[in-house]
Amino acid sequence: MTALFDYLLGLGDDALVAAQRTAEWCARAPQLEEEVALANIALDQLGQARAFLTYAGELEGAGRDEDALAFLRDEHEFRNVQLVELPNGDFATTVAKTLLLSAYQNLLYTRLSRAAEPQLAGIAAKAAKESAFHVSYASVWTVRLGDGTPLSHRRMRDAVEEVWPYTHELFEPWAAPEAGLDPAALRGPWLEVVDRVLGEATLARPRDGWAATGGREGRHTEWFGPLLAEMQYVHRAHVGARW
Amino acid sequence: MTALFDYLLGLGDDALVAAQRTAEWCARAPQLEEEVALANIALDQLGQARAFLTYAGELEGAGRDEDALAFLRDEHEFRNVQLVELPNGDFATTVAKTLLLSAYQNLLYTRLSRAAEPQLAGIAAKAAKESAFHVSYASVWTVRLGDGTPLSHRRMRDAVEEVWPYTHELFEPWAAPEAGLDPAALRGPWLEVVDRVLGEATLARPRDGWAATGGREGRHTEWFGPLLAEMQYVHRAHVGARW
Amino acid sequence: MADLQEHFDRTIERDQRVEPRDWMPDGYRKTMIRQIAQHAHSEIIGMQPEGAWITRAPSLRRKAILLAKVQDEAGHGLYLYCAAETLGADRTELTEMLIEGRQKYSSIFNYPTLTYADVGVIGWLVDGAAICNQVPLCRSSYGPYARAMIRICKEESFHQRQGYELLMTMMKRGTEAQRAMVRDAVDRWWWPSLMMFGPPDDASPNTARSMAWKIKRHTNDELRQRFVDMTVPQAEALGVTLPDPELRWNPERGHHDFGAIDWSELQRVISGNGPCNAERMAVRRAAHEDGAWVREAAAAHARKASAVSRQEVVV
Amino acid sequence: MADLQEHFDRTIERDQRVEPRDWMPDGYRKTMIRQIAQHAHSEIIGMQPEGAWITRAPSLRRKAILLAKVQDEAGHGLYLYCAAETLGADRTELTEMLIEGRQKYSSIFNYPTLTYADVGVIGWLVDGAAICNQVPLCRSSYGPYARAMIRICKEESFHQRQGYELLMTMMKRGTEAQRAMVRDAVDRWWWPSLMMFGPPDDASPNTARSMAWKIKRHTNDELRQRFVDMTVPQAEALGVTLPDPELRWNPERGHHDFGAIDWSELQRVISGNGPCNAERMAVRRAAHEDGAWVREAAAAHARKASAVSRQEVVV
Repeated sequence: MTALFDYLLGLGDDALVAAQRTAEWCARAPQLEEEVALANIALDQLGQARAFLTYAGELEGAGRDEDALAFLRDEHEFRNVQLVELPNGDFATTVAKTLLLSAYQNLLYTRLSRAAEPQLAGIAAKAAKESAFHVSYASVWTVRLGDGTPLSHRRMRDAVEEVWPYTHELFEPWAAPEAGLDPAALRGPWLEVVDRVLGEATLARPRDGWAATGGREGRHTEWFGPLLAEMQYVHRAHVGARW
Repeated sequence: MTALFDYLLGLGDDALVAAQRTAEWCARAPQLEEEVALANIALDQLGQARAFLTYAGELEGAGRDEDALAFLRDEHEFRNVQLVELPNGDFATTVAKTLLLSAYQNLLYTRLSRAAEPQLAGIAAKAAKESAFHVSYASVWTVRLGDGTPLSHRRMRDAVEEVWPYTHELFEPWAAPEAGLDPAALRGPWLEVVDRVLGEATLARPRDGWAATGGREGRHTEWFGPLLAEMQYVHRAHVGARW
Repeated sequence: MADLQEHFDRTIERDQRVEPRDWMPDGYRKTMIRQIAQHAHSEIIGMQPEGAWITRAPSLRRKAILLAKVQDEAGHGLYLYCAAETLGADRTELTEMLIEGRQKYSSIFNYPTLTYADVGVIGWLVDGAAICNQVPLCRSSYGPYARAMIRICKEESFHQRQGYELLMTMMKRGTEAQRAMVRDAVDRWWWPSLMMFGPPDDASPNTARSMAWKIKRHTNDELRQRFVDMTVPQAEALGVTLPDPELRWNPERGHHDFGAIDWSELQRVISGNGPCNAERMAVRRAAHEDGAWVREAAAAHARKASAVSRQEVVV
Repeated sequence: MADLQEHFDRTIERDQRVEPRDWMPDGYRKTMIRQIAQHAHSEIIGMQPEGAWITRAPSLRRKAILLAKVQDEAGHGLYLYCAAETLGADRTELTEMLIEGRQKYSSIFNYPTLTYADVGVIGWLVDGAAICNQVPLCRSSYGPYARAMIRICKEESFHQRQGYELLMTMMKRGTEAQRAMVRDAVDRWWWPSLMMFGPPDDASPNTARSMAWKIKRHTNDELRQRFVDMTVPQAEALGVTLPDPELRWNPERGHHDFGAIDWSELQRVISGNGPCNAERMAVRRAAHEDGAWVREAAAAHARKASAVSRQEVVV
């Protein structure tokens, strides 16, 4: 049970922090269609986070609900990968982050939707559909920017380079027995998706080098503290209040 | 006593929030000399804040020290003017904020250093010397930028225009009897200082129009909430801890 | 020409809808474009004051509700720009008119949102006032606008209920600090909400023509009164006092009387001197400028793609 | 020429100082410039990891201490660039070398500072290691560098004591959460601190020449051992365990033995692949580029002012 609790936290925290970053685009997107689409992605991610965290809280049985888990844990208690903490940067960086994360999430959720654990499988089945849209949205934009103007090509290329070291952590050994999968097994299919999109975008896959690690054990980037401060401040300033 | 407590909070909060903004320049200043000078100004402002808030806490007699006052009050309990909340913007905006604030503070502190209340007078005497340096630093830069390149002239002009509506609040009726002064009386001498610097910087004094107000009653700008969240988060996350 | 004018007049008279392909007088077209564009701009600028609270929302449920609401506003902006395009306007040009300050947006968004209670009060009062303004526009004579308004009004009343529900939670199940936040927010938003209906009728030069063209169905003062009458009992249910000592039921009129509005304040804010005008415009301008390279890339890619598909047709 | 070389050699031999006006070999000049510039760059980049905590410091006293410390680092950078200028280097060029990645800074600053305990541990371990490195440099053969180091070392040991005092407060008077933060920070910083002394002597090609020139006074391994011996009892006093199971007192050597250092990690981080290399460079580059217009304005104003004063002299 502890392993499953921890695993649900990881899934929920990935989605929660990704939602927080995606939502930062509000009123800042390059055009209205992107305002709508990014809000949509953020809402999906937030919905996934709520489902995973609520389930984690029930499983724990200590009375922690989604809000207690989201707003009252300290930095080192979060189990998300560092990838989702990266600042949004320009639109290309956000597209790169979304592509590389959602291609992984889509494969993961699809596999988890066949897990023996029914509640986990149920949440994952819904999330799998949502993340398929995220992959498709980010793929379209990767291609548009990669195969757009010289400037957008350069920015898209730099963005993929910048985010790449943070993708290795997605495939580190980390899973509950109930999940019935080894994350490393997702890497091959993930590379297929990513290579296809990058190829169409006239971009090369970056070379593997330094790899970020530690998020699943609660070690995060320097960007994560300020993100949590912003996210948790109002909740913590009114302990015990209902909203 | 309550009037003096409130007054000390206003003085302390002006200095504290100004220090917080000035310190945001750390590792981002245009050259090393400015790193040193801005850190110096921030340190002075922080020192003033600590002196005023400590005294306010003693006067209140409810066991609140400088940290309780700085880190555990909510937004509407802060008594600073909105001027100090404005984002730093570019270097010109910071120079404009520093000039317009410190010219006021220097006059105010000089007057307060002659107040009958000895502790207030003592803090003010030290602060008056410090703020004289701030005025001189900001004046030099206002002139350099105003009378520098066409680009810097435009930026310095825009900066003064942008900050100007937030200066009126400095001269609103607000003072404890112990202070023995009417802020409105500072406006004339303040304008003299400011006009001289703007003149030398080949800049016109902006026209008076809309005037920000409300800070002394706890009504702040949209920028203030995020500033407090950043400033207070770690302290609040560890209630009762010593550092 | 006389025929066309007569057909147009008859369409209006019979409460039928003018459609994009129909002839319409130049003044009608211009008035419609301006009104729709200003409405679209208001939706877009209106994302900012509330949107700033998404990352700080105090519960995940409230975060989701707010995010969905702000997304709806972007969607509304999108339909409305499309409706303006059916009249021959161009979205890029309209955006530039906004950014250069040549077209207005609702002045209400130049006030700051200071606490999470503001999110609730904006839903209750600002969306409430917007709905009063907009429900009659569902019968506007211009078809695409009227149809957009039907969808928008439906979503807006959903937002209004959610805002009111947040305030109810804060007032009835909240802490004293939360109640104080609600009262403070109501104090700050009440008068600006009343100003959302525009100047009083005797100072509103365009009202008569807009009503003749059935672009508008009620005068500013009629709508304002309706809003006050609707809101007073809601305030009572919430347990908040509206900040107007002259506000009271007048049994003779069958309406609430209320105090004099400070029209100079409205004028000042409209003319650019509100607390947040500069900030709102700066954020909008930065988003537009920062996004230029993305829009250009999309256009360049579309050209390449269509060149390829033309080539494929040729081959 | 032989005379000059002989004079230089004698100066070194007698432990006298080489001054800017003195003749010196090209290799000496280049080595000195590189070493001083890298030291200056390290001070400037080193402002970032700690500086990011100024706005979040958990007490006003700690905020003031940290602000003053980071200010000192800027000051150290300033003296050091000045010292490099006495050798004919140009500050602007050195800054560009840094920004373009052609000159290095201390790799230690490529590790993240994750909690406020890191501020204390950086003071204790990183400044502690820096002092071990730098105290002998106060006797460096190049005068301006040696004099800058005297002042810098004095300030650094003040910072080290403050860092240690913060950790003492957190360990001895703190909460369990604070103690956990300290332990975690020590675990993360210990090995990188040991790497601050550079590669082992048998892999440090420049050491011999630098020692001959009395630019350097001790080998990397000697200094590293001194640091370990100094730090172990401090860790005991704090009540933290250093993350090295092989660390123990060796009575025969009269020193502590310690485990093998992962030199491939150092190599990796030096070559640009540490957790924060890209971020540190991006912040430094942005500050430099964003400040260009300010520096240009100051130069333009200075030209105007000197033109005026020349004119006044003429008149």
